[in-house]
Amino acid sequence: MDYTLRICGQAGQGIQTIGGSLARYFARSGYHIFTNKDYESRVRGGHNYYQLRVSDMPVISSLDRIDILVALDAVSLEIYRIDLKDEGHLIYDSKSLHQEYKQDNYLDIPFEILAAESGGSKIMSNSVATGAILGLLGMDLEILNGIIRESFAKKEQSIQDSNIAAAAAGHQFAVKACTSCPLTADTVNNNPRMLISGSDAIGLGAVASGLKFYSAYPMTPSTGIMNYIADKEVEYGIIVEQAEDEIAAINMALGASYAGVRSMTGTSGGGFALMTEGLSLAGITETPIVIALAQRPGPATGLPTRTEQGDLNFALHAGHGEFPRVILAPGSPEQAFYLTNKAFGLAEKYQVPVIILTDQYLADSEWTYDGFDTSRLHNHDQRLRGEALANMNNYKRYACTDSGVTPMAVPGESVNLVVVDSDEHNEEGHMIEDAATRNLMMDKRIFKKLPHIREEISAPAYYGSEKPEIVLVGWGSTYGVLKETVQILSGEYEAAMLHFSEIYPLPEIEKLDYAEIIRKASVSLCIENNATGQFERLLRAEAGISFTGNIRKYDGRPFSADGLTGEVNARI
Amino acid sequence: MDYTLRICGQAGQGIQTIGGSLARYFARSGYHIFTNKDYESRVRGGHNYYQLRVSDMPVISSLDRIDILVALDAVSLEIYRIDLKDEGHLIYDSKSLHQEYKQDNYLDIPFEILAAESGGSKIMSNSVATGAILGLLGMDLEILNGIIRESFAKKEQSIQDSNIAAAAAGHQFAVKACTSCPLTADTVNNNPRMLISGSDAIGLGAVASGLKFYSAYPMTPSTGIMNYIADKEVEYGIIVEQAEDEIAAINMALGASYAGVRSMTGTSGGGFALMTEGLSLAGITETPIVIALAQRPGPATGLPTRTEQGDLNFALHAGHGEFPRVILAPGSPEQAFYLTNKAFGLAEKYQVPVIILTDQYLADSEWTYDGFDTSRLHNHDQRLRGEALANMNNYKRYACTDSGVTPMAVPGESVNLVVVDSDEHNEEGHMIEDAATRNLMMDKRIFKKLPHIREEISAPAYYGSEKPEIVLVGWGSTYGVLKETVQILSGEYEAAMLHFSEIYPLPEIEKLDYAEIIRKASVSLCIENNATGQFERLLRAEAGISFTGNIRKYDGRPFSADGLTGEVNARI
Amino acid sequence: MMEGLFQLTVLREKSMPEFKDLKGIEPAWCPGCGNFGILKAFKDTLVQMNIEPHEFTAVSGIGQAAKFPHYIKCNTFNGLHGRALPAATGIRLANHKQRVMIFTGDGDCYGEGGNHLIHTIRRNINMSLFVHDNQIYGLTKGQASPTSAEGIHTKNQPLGVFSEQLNPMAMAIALDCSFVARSFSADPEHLTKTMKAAIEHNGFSLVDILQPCITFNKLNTYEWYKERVYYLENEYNPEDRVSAFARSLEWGDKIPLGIIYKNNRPALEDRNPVISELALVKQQFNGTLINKTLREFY
Amino acid sequence: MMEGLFQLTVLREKSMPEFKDLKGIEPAWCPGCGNFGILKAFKDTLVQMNIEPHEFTAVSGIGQAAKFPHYIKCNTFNGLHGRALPAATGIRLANHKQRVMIFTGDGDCYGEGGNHLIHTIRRNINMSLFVHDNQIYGLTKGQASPTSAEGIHTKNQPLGVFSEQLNPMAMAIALDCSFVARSFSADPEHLTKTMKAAIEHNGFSLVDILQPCITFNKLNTYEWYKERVYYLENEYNPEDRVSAFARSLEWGDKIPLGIIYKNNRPALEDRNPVISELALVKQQFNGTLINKTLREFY
Ligand SMILES: Cc1ncc(C[n+]2csc(CCOP(=O)(O)OP(=O)(O)O)c2C)c(N)n1
Ligand SMILES: Cc1ncc(C[n+]2csc(CCOP(=O)(O)OP(=O)(O)O)c2C)c(N)n1
Ligand code: SF4
Ligand code: SF4
Ligand SMILES: [Mg+2]
Ligand SMILES: [Mg+2]
Repeated sequence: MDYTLRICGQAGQGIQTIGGSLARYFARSGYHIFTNKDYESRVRGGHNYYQLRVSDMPVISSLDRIDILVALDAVSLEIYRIDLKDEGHLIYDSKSLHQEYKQDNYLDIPFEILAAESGGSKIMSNSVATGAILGLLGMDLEILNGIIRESFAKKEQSIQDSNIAAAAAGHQFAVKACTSCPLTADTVNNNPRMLISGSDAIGLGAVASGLKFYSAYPMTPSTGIMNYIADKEVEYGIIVEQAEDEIAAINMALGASYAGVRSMTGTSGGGFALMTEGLSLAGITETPIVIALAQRPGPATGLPTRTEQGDLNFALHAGHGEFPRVILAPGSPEQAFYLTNKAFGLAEKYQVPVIILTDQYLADSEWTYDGFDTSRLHNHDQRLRGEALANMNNYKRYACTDSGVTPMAVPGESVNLVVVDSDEHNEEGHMIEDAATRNLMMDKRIFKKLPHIREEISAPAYYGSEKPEIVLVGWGSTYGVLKETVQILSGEYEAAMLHFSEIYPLPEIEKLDYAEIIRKASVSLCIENNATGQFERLLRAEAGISFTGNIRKYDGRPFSADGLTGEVNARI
Repeated sequence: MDYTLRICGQAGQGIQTIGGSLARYFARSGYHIFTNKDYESRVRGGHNYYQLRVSDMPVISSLDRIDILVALDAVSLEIYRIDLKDEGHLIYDSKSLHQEYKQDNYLDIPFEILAAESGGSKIMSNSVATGAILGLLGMDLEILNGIIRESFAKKEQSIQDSNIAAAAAGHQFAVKACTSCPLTADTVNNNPRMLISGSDAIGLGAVASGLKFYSAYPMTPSTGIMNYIADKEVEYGIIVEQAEDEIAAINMALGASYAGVRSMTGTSGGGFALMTEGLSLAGITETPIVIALAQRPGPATGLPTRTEQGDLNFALHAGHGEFPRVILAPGSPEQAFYLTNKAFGLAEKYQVPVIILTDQYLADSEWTYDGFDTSRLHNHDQRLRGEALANMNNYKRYACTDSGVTPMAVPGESVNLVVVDSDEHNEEGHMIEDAATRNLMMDKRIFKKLPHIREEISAPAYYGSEKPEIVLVGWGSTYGVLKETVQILSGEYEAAMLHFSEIYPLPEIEKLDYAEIIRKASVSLCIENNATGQFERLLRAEAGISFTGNIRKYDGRPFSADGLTGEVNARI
Repeated sequence: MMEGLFQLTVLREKSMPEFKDLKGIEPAWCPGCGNFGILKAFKDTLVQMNIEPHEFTAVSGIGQAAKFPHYIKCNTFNGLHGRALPAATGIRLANHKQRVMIFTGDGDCYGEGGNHLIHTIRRNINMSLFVHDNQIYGLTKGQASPTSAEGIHTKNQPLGVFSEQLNPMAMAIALDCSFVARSFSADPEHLTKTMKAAIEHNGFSLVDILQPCITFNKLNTYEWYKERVYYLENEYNPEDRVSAFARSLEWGDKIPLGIIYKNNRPALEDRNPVISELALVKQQFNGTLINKTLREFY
Repeated sequence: MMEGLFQLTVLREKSMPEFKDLKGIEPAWCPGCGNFGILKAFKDTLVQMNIEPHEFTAVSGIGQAAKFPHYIKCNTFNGLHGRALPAATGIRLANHKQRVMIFTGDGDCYGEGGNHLIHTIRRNINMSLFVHDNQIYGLTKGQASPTSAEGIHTKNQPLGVFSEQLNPMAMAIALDCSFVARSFSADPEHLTKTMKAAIEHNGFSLVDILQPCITFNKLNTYEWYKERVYYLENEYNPEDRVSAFARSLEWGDKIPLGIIYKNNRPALEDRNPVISELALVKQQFNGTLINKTLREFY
């Protein structure tokens, strides 16, 4: 079983409500699902969709071809009907669309009427639709009813009841109308599965790493992270500050970090641009900070609600002057969770900025899991505080050590003073002008630290044939689609995937000789959601690696497994 | 004849006055000179110097070893005396330094007393010192007197007279005291030479390119450009606006460019960081702009008055999203002049941002020339205005053309509307959401334009042996020192220099096969004023070039020809 | 070498703009949004003032408000979030014979762009700034803006807004802004009148327009505003800075609409000798001067 | 897994700071610079208030003024030009049991950093901002700053400054800043008194300090200020916002020194429940909660 459901319509019509309930329903029922969103930069209207892929087997990417299309308006129906499989079904309400369709597999379900009959208003059409879809799949409503009660928990009981009735009405109608429907859901062991998006996973990872201070300015697609963390403010003792702009956001976070707490900011490309001076400040002051950079298509405002991997080069080189940084690029919500934890660890241990590179596709996609394992988290406070600090004499913030790292004292916790400066400085943190101290500090910051940091970087994920003829290489949010594409290709070829989620510094070749794997393959493709092949360039510049070809997509849309398979086949 | 003179002392003591007069004196007398500055980030005090190299032959870099050291205070004397050649002379005033030195070659000249005796105040010590130096060199004062009159043109005649008298007194004293001095100036044909700094050359180049709008926020070492242009405001009809911050600076310049005039901004690394969002805006709106990025050592505030080539990577990749840009990096004031003109041409022709990468060393160095040739300037107005525009129907700002370039209409000059948008847009400039238009516009901006731009990029400058065993490669401000080092090395080796002043896109290999030249040399060194070898990385990433070694300097000081020769020898 | 640089313009006869000629692309605002009232009022203003589409440039940042220029026919510079004012400054200084109007949101103008507002007011360039003040971040789905009421709860301010609500009128008066007014998107007559006065004013004008966001601002609704707004009385003297300041502090039960403050500071364009005769964009570059300038380096 | 994260502090007995103990590195200011008066007054303030070097953090941007923290002994965050206030905000919110003082220049604070000033005032965090207002950009050698007098000529403003001089006092009052004062670097007694009052005030305090720059500001000299400054009379009521505004407009022949405006808005630290009991930096991270939070995703 592997069904793709798409709910499409105008923003504000309830796409998210229907899709969200279904996603939760399937996850709770024990199915593997993958969801993703496609929406315009507007609050009402336009054409948008929420897509779910449901299976009894793990699914980690989207497909282009649809089994069930739910159309909430006529324009969206026109746009997306071409993606419907021949054997697929379309659900709509001819009354609200002011339009009837003659096709056999187009099911006209009177959402609004059924909603009204269930004692509800037009708005309950969403519950009718949700019930109808489940009816089509021959699934029962029990778990859905619980979900409906939860989502209306703050409303009166009667609203919950009418929504449940509406769902039942839709279900019944569909079951009746669709006697010949070939769609049936396989049964799965019904252990509820965890359902989480990339955004939430980063937020959760931060909270689970002892984050205490988050300052940011709203910007799609990073706002989800802020919302998640804000929701946990009181429970976890976190201050979330909406800054007046991104410059303030990063400088606040650096101030808080200096004062002794784990801090973070998040933004998208345009906001990140404004943060680059602050990034450089983190560099010279050696102040830990985690920055979530959620990419969207640029330049400038670009396509604000769509996806791209177009800011890698910028993240690698942002900020004036030379200083080390770490760039992590999770490929799934699970990776996002653990890598966010790793980001805090590296930032604090090496006193460097760590950038988590995500994008709209990962931010808005939901994956299912058995669960996350908190024993895999590493939280070691690297600060100098308490007794260790109090007993210290003559503390110097930038005392030169073999590793390049000087313990960070918490200011005010002892008589030791903590002096940091954006000018080049001496061991005490005071500004200097001489060449010798400059060399000392540059060596401390760059050449001493970098080798240690690099040791911590994990090898890329390897998946597929042990002797691959075809190697697909990618980074960040394409993890799922690459892996599924390799699965598909494996029927015919010796294929493998190399996926990098820790991308700077590049992993040491000793951990896994990815250069050799790429070199040996007869077809090696670097696959990126951008126009100029930024990761490919990084591998060439830093590791002398070259590919036989590449696949690049820069229309603001993510890769799909079927689409990518076609692209790869065209290059074999 | 090849003398190095260094005037050192505290900021505010008149180092610049003495050095500046001497520089002008030598240039006007027909000598070749090269000057550079070393100063701290303070307005008074500290230790600083102004250094001149004077010769009857072209000189284009500085040397470490000094022939005449003028010390205006005791601390500076202590610091810099080690650089004095054995046969060199030091000039000081024991009274104002409160210190006497016994060495034979240390000339104690009573600057203050002689100034007072000439009817002037202490401040005229500077004229005494200037006169004394010329005395030491056996040169006469006629030209100096003219220079003194000019610099005090706004003061009373009596002040001019006393300064002239003071210079004469210093001259006389030195001639008398230094009968045994071996220093003598060779005579040259006394055609006055042009003397110009890197900063002024960029300002002049901009003015000579029809610049109409310059907005910037002060930041060392870019402020000189702004000062130069501001001085020409009325004469050339230019608006110079001091912005409230660098974000405003670039957005103002983009606004002015949109409205139809050639515009420019200038800054250093930290300010450039703040401009990166605007750079991206230039990218998507295809608005021409020239940005002078005068580098200084970072990160953050770093060493504000010193030099580094540390922002190349940042300039290459600044701004979110993907869009083309041009980066020029002049190696001399002459190159700065012509390349600034080229920057305006390319920016307007291809509607892209062009970055002129300079640094404190080039900005503050003065070179001498026979003159600049204005017939080598290219100024073609690429805008659509006047009759051509008025006769146009249905103008579309982003109409797709074969070259990717759409004529830029001046808004308001006709009924044609000019619509530009930071969102992805259609041919009319209105925001869009669809994938097809996105692809069209990305192809227009990036893939169509880049090959044309690349054709315009000149080959690197080649100098030296035709079959070099040793190749020194560099970019930007190291031009002079590389060339002189090759001259020195050429005594012993087959040596050559490859200097890149147009660095992005990289010049086509067809114009000069620099890859081959580097590959063939038994010693190839990439020489950069930074820690991580940014240009070396660019050559590797874009052209697969590798070197046998490199020389990098990141202590905030420039290379000197004698210093660099030593470094190269250590690698042979 | 400099031939052809900067040709002169060909003039055509003026035609009268009509409302229907001003229609831009289809608005992507929510049905019922307060922005529609502003759109209509501005078109009326253009018609009444007889300003043709090509005779002005509309500049905006990013946000719901900032989409405005696309919805009318005009020269458009739709720039970056928060950065409309500096772009407008450059546009106007390059060509001060062209009108420049700026359309921004409260977040755009008072949040991200606050610094530019301060200094643009100080420069006093003759442009009109219209702030669609819905007291919320609309486009990014409902975060607090600088003018949001203290205490309101949003997704990322679950503990309520702690910052004091910004009073843009008071701030503008403190900065001696040469024209400071407030209007209401649901009062088309007043809004059109105010827009006209702002555009006619010689100097920088700021019009803060109360604009209901029906989707995200559940506090400051049409009704909420309607119950509170009133017109400044006829006798009111907007030229007294201190009493204007006192009046600008009124907010809550009563919210004054009208021109709260104005003065006669000369506009920058009238002071800079570089453009005293000709707009910058019309000035020919005189390349022959360069050889003279070169002599200064000898 | 979370052991050892965030240990508690060990306290020691308080000792009395003496003036000589507060000496930092050698100042790089010009001899005679007005900054020296501020340095002395601030050290006096610390001694009088019995604040030890480790008991506060001095935050600054970039400029001559911003070098200040290096010249006293203290915890120091010398950040970016214009960005002292957000850094200070982060520092104070992370540890509101520690005093935070900010030292910036007029360019730093009112120019590059203007937006942060607006919004830091709105947040009303209990910190003191001292602006060394020399009405010029000192460190970068004499360009006009936002408080430079209209009409002055500089190297990059050869036609004279066209923008109206910023009045930081009026602006702060318009933003309802909870403490607004002006003092003079050459009046150590008044300055020390004002600094103390600012530090003692529970809320955000702004002290604009007239500070002669003897090298680049040839207009606003010691004499120029001395001829004009006067103390606000004893009866003056700084809590009346409108009359404070009127008084803040005084500049030219007479320049008032003293606390021009103050109010009793509660400080942010006193309102955010997250830090109502313990400073953020002292709060232990409770890792055991996470498993419960994970359940929310099922
Ligand atoms: C640098 C940057 N930061 C953030 C954003 C995201 N963003 C777009 S519009 C907006 C706020 C819009 O609020 P407002 O200006 O009040 O306009 P409204 O939508 O309410 O009309 C934000 C935060 C952006 N585009 N650029
Ligand atoms: C982003 C950035 N822009 C510009 C500068 C250069 N800069 C350093 S200090 C300064 C102005 C200083 O003026 P002010 O704040 O008044 O301080 P003062 O030196 O007068 O005390 C400037 C423009 C910088 N360091 N960073
Ligand atoms: S979200 Fe609010 S401001 Fe935006 S279009 Fe909808 S109603 Fe208008
Ligand atoms: S330049 Fe002015 S402000 Fe700076 S130290 Fe000198 S006198 Fe003081
Ligand atoms: Mg708004
Ligand atoms: Mg100043």
